[in-house]
Amino acid sequence: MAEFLSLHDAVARYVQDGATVAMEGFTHLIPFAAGHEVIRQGKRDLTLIRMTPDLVYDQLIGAGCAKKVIFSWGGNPGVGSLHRLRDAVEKGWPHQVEILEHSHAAMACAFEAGAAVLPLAVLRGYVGSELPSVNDQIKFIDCPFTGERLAAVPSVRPDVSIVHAQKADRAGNVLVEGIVGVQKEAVLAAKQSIVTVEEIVDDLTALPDYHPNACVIPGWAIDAVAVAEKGSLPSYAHGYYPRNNRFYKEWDAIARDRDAFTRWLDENVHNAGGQS
Amino acid sequence: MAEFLSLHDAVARYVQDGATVAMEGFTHLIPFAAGHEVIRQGKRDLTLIRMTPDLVYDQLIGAGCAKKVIFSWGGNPGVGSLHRLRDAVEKGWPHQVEILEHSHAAMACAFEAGAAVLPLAVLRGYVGSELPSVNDQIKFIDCPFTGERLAAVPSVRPDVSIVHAQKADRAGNVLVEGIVGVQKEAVLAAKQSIVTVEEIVDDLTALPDYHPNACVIPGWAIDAVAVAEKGSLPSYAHGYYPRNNRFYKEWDAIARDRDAFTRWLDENVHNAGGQS
Amino acid sequence: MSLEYTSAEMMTVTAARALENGTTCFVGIGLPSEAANLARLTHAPDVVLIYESGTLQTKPEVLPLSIGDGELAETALTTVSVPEMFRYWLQGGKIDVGFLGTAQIDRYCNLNTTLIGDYREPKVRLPGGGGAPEIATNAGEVFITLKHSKRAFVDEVDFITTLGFGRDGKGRDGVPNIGRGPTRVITDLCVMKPDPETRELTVVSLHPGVTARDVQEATGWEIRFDDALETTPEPSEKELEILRDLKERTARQHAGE
Amino acid sequence: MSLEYTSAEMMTVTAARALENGTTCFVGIGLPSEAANLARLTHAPDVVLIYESGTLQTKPEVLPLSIGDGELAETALTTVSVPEMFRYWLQGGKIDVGFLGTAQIDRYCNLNTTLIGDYREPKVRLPGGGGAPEIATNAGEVFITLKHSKRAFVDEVDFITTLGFGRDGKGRDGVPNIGRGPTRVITDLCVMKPDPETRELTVVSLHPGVTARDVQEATGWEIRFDDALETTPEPSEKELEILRDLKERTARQHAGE
Repeated sequence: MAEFLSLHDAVARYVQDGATVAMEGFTHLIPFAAGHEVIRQGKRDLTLIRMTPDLVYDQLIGAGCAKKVIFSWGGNPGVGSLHRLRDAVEKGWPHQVEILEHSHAAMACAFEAGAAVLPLAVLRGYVGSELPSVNDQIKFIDCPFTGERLAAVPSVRPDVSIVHAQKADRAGNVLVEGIVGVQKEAVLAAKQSIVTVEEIVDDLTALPDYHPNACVIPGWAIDAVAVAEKGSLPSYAHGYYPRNNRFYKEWDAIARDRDAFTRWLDENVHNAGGQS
Repeated sequence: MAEFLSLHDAVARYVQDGATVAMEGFTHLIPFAAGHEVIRQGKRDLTLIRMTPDLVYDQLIGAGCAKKVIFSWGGNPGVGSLHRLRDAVEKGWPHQVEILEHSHAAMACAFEAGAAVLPLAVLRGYVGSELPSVNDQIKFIDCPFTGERLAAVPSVRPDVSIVHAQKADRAGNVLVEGIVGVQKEAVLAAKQSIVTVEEIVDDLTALPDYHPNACVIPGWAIDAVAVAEKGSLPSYAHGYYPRNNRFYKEWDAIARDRDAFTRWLDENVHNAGGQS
Repeated sequence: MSLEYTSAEMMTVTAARALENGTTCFVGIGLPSEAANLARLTHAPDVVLIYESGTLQTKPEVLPLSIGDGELAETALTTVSVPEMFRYWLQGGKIDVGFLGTAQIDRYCNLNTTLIGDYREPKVRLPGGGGAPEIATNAGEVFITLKHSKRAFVDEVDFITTLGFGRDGKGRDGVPNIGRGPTRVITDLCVMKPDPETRELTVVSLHPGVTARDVQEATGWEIRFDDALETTPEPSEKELEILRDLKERTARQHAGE
Repeated sequence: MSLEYTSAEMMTVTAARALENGTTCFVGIGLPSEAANLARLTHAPDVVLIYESGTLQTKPEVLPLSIGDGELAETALTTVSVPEMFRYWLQGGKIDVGFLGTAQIDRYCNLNTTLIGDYREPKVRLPGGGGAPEIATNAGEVFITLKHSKRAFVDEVDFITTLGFGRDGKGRDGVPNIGRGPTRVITDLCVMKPDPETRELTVVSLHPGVTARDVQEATGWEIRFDDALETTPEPSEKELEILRDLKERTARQHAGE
């Protein structure tokens, strides 16, 4: 049953050192405010799961929160590399980070299977790819009906998932609109979940443009709801504010340089206080 | 690419004797008009797939169209038996009909796997049930990661799927709202598909209450679109007309008696002309 | 108490009281749906009712005739696809209680909704499994409600559509990721629970005016009675009023008025 | 013709022309997205563009910087979840053409977007597979577009992220339910196609003003030229105008203006 907490308290309660954490949002609604709160609280040894690590995990990795990253595409979209991820993988700064990589199709299916609480996802995938040679979590099974060889990957079952959404209502029901990614799956697959939202409304179903098949996560399937206005910037919230593409481009220079990154982190995260 | 056809022409072109046909709509939006057209055109030896055969398959079975029925719950909802189905299974009238039965969970997953063009669906199902002893299409696999024994069923891949929906637009894009069941899955899983709709609008995305995550099947994923006003009565169309629960109750007496059924069929289907 | 009520009303009220407020309940059509909605309209306003048609957290004004009446979608928090319902919500472990009816039930709570007689030559063909086989194993626990009769309460079901505790009472032992199974059966005569050790169905409470003999005569095997056999509390005036209103509204609507 | 255009424009226009009207195209970000949208704005108004973010049949006014810019959802027919996108639409066989870029490509059209060097001690860590491994095998066919250079066109890729035709050209032989794989590669110098027999990448068309030697010097193996080597048709004035407008709009928007 969703409890309304401050972002500070939600992260303090549900994100433990050493936990497996999925912060999802496929390009859209990336939970940056929550990621920054995790950095401010100095969480350590996290196994971070995200299809696209994006800037949010680049920042967490650079800040020293990550032990391992599970992902399927680790770039700055349309710009280039994630330099903090690369620096950790290639040079071990601030410390060595283990990686486990999949394809998008496999991770999407693994989130789906996690929401369905199955131990595995089955897909027609990885044919001819060398990814199975570097990821021992990719196996193959034979279909008992056709004999076809199909890929199998373990489902994603995080200790805690954190997503950002547009609205929650007073019962903690959460509305996600636009690019919904694997956010619902991430919440349902996790043992515990935090959802940050742009705003609280009285009753989602009473909204004038409410749709009978809207992507809604009921409050009783969520542990904590926290308000975080503009909580996904520089990512975006459909219907609220656009993606700050300019910042995504500027990030390249910031993240390339350890000092520039450290300064940015101090100014914009550590000393930025957050919304408590 | 969706072609706009009369219901007569769509059925004549895409439903062949001996075909495997899925007419879906979970209680809601059941494609009765299309079912009646199939009866009128005297199609034979069909393998009929539907989670809930409902009155529409009771009528097709009684009319002699079915060779086999694949289903997971074969009753008249809230009323009792499907007497035409029972008469065929128990007494072979008008001829013997083979049945293959699943649970809802398995069939729902089989439609999902069909839409994903996988050969099998995997679920945590049939534990302790004797259904696997009478359905040789239910097998079990061991998860390669956890060793857990899980059920596997073949995916549903019909020759043709027929569904009813609220609206199509001039490009053949179809909007489904309310209880969406396995309709999208049925269309995507099928080699060919017919969608009947209540009405044609100019452009779905220009509708004032259009939702960015609406359940829409694009026209290029459909073969034929046919207008069939009130095409799901006595089932219903969310936003158009309610379920005729009274007729569902009346059906019990009609279907109990072969003569009463035959008369009903003559009056309401064979001699009703259809919408051509 | 001098309230007048039928044994059917007694059954529904007792079944309704079994549902705690705040519970998520996967609701079968018919008696379970009646009981679950009565619970919602009385002591459990925050019970979350989920129907297999995909309607999440629905609050129907009248009882649905089918599992997918328009009323369910119109009053739901949201409606998801049927594959999602079974995968994410039921198998996904989000359901506290599965509430089922049945045609046959046996001493180990196995349910038969498939057929009477032999599978290949059925005497009576019943509707089949529907959602029940996986509701019974994937929900946290299962409540069952049905009318008490020798036809329904049989020593061994002709066919196990849906697992109670198997033909020997051990059908859930050692099975990973399985719910607790049936925890209570509510009829128009009594309340039964599986014995904690043997899993054999045991009468724990008789409805007012019902004797142990009445129950035995309506049961197809020698049924056990708990040592601490209780009398089921009667319905309250308010419960009866709300139930009767609900059923009257429902009858009017289903008649097409 | 006396039109002025850059080799990058030549590449984009040629790549765009490869997409037929009415095709369903799963679009990679960057050069493929630029080409696919130019196709939609010129000769292929009914091309169906699908991005892995879940946006079905989208018509962006400006090029997205990321695979999930708001512009994509706002102009889409509808937006589905990412699992649905990969399961129902890509694996589900609804995609005619997968349009990909890459960091490295080899003579058998295998793609590497994972890393340069050794996996455990990479010289350069690249972004990884993303959607490409399954786009390349589940789409009907694959177009690839990238700038021509010795760094990109290598004899053997350091890592096969995404199957072309395998290290021996036979990687698709006998594999059930697999697409045709790469059918053309478009660069700023030329157009290449896999040899129908050996699958070895073969230059079939040189862009105006480009020599066979230019191509060879930008390729990390001794590349074959088709006997019937053609000259790629030049961009039209209209194509260039539309492309330049599109890129100018895009630059303005991405700069945050």
